[in-house]
Amino acid sequence: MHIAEGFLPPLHAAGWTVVAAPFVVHGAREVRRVVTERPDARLLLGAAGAFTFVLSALKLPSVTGSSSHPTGTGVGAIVFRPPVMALLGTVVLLFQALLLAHGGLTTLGANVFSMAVVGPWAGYGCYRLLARAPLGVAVFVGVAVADLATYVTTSLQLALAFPDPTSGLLGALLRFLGIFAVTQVPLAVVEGILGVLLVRALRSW
Amino acid sequence: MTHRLSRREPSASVPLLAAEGVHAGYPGGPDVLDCVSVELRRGTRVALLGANGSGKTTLLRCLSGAHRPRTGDVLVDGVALTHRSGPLRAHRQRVQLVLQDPDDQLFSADVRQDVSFGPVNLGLPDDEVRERVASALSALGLAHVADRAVHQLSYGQRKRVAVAGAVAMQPEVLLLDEPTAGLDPRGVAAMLAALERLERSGTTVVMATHDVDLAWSWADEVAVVLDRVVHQDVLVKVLTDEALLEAAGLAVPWPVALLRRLGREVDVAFPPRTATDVAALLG
Amino acid sequence: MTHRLSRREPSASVPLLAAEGVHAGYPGGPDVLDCVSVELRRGTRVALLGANGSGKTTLLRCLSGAHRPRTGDVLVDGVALTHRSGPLRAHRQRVQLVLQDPDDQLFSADVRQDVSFGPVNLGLPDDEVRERVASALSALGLAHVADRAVHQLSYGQRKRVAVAGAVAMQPEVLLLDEPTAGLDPRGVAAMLAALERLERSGTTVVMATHDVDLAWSWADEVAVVLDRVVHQDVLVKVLTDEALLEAAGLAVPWPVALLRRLGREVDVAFPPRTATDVAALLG
Amino acid sequence: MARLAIDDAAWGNRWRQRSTAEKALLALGLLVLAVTSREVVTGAAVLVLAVGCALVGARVPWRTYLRVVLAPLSFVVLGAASVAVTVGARPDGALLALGPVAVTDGTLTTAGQVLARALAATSAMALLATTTPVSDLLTGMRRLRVPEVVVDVAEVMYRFVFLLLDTVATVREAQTARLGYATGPAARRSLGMLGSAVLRQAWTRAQRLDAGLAGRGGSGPLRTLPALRPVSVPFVAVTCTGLVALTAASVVLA
Repeated sequence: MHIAEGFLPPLHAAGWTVVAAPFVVHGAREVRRVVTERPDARLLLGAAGAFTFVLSALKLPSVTGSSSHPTGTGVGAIVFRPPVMALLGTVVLLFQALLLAHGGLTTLGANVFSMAVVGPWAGYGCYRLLARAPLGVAVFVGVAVADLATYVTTSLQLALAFPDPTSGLLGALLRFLGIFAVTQVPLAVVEGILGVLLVRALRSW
Repeated sequence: MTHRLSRREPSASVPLLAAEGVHAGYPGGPDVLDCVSVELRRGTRVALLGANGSGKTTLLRCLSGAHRPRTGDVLVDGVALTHRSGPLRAHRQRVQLVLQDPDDQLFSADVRQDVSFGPVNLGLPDDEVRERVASALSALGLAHVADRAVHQLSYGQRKRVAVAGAVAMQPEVLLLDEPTAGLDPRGVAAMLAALERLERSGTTVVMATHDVDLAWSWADEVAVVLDRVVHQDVLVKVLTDEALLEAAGLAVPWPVALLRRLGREVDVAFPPRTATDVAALLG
Repeated sequence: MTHRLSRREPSASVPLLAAEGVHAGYPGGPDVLDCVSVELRRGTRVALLGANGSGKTTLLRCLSGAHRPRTGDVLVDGVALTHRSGPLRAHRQRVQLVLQDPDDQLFSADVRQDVSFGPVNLGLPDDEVRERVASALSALGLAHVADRAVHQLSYGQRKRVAVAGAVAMQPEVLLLDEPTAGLDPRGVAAMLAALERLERSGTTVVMATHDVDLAWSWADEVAVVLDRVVHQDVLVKVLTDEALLEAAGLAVPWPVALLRRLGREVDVAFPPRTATDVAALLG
Repeated sequence: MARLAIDDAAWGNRWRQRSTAEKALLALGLLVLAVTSREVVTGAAVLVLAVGCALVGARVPWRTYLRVVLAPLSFVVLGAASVAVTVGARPDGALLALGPVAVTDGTLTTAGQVLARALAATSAMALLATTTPVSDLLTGMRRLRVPEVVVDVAEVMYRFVFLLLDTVATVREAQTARLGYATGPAARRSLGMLGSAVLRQAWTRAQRLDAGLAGRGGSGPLRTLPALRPVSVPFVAVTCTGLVALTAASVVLA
């Protein structure tokens, strides 16, 4: 779920950029470390980022809503780990804004925080916590949680920007959660299932 | 343009698969095909010739149901295909298209699993799936690699696995896009031998290629894609038309080029397809 | 085996690039090349022929310095290449390899930037880089697409961009792996025209292919890879040896096949390369 | 190969040969103005300028440009609709009320402002996206000292996106032909296989590219020389003047 260009007030846009920045810088450092160890990692990471972009551009059948694309970052976090995903996710979000007009430049910070930081970490955390569970369960929960965490974070970002005049922050949060639940909850389930099928197919290679 | 409407002979029989007045293109772009008609008859080997980017693949995709023409019809046994899920599903069981690059078409880890993809989706019982996979693999000369991983196979074998995946659907028409491109002579021979086995079991094979020598040695009829239209006729009529081939960016088959330079006519009924044929003619 | 040591003529001159007793393979695997020797002379067109998987590409990679032989030497002007960074760097300036699939060598979406990669790595000043990029693009007939994206180009154009990337290094030897595979006749003609321009400016061109007809019409010498060894000789000697070609999984060029069937010998000094040549011979 | 409409416009418009700095100054200047100004008039001015520059100046196909501006429509409309209502105890002076949901003057104004801001900002961003290829922007980032590794990875990503989109299209077509999307369960299974096939393809392509670059200087830093595009002084002067005038006007209006 991408916050559109110009949707957030300037202070919020700037604030989320500041919040997301350390994670992206950490990701960049991690990438630099990996590349120093393995020179061909430049190409492998580029391929991994392109994969995430392409995955997020897939149209899903049988999910409500016109903009039902997977976020791809849950699977990405499980396969490539969250710090790397923070950087790759940032570039993916930049490309989505420039090539597909999904999201935007001023809202890049907010989107990076929800989709490339919170989602991957939450999903990856659940996946690791379920290390003893069957792989399918761990992957499903990991990917679905990554999606749901992203959606909750985005709703929170919107609520902070547009608190309800009467019921305040909480009211606004519930309102945004409610409106976007229609597309985001089924999406999390479908992407979770796809994640399991993808990782299974991958293991059979 | 004179070629477009000429046909070998007025045939009473309805073609197995045909395109009629097809206009086709991609979103936001101009027409790639402009009122194209072709007829594919049961058991007739048709080679679809054209330069890269001429629209050969688009025509195959229209015929297979993968691409919906802007106007015009794709006809199976004379009945126009409607692009709704039921008829499309039925169409796909009768007409299968195999694209050029096998690596984008093989999406399973091992050969058997990939070939079984179609039959499983048809909802066939396990026994029949197994049987179809086994017979498709043996038709393509791949029985000995059935349990190998796809990436362990040679390029030529991977191309044949892609064909086997289509064959397992037991289609009546098999449309092949550049089936021999990138193959060395042994790979070409293995592919052509496999296609002949399929033809003997009743499949009609159509191939798109830009290799005129291959078309000359293989086809009964040729359809050339040029300037968004198609010129279809019997082999010799098309492949001796040097102006047409030149305009289409195609070469002239060497037997034709040689015989022309020697001032000899090419026999329409018995074209000299191989070096041995040509030698017999000249010797 | 008898061919291996035969040479056109005992030449006093030292070849520009050569492999001598090269054994090569991949980690954990057997030798792909087993005591292979080839000689590439300045200005001599050598076609390296072999079936897919025969080791052609490995040999090219050894010659280019990209792959290190297990034993044996790669010689430039008679001096053996040592696989240390300095000498390798110098070697790459003289010998460039272009792979079959352009997408294996193009990393940038910007045509101009991709072609500039080699010259920039050489540490040349910006002006000279720009000059080299422009001249490489124009030599390959790509000046008009310099500002397009790689993903907007046709396969044939991408193949020529990959060659331009090598040409911008201004090598003395250009090694091309299947430069015409997958191209239609127009694409082949554009590629061959570009290669001729490069030869006129002093580059020695070597190509690996499994297209014997192409080799027949183009090469001065042929080196066939068979059973991990290489048989090198002048064009006619190799390509009239049907037993060798058969064993190597290669076809016989059609002029050779035809003349043989007509009981005629092929002239070693003036091979009939085209349909016109053959017709002149027979007419 | 796969193409994207916005990307095609970026590579083929009349401003293609302008320096990235000029185009970024103009588009990002308009973007900042659009986001920071509270005045609807400023937003409208940004919209007109961005649309004019894109369609008249750079000759971007209007369909492509329109598609960019309207792409976020469903999110913007849903979001603004959500901002336009308040939930809870009925506020005073509600224009419209339905159970706990009400619309007030204030919420409506906020929603209107957000809509206007999003539209103006999107049009400014679209100006950059449709006139400047990603390759040029990455070159610009290199100049701005974004770490080399990051730009290298992004450059490879950009190239690979198109390769992989091709793979997706072909795999999907091959699967559809063999009835891979005929039923719900089959479709999910097919998508899973599609994803893994694309990942595998990405991996092998990267490895093959590594081998392919070995002879060109290796897959170390991917240093290249971009085209020389001098900054046009008149363009920058006009842009700066325009931006300053717009800023002044919106400050005065406020």
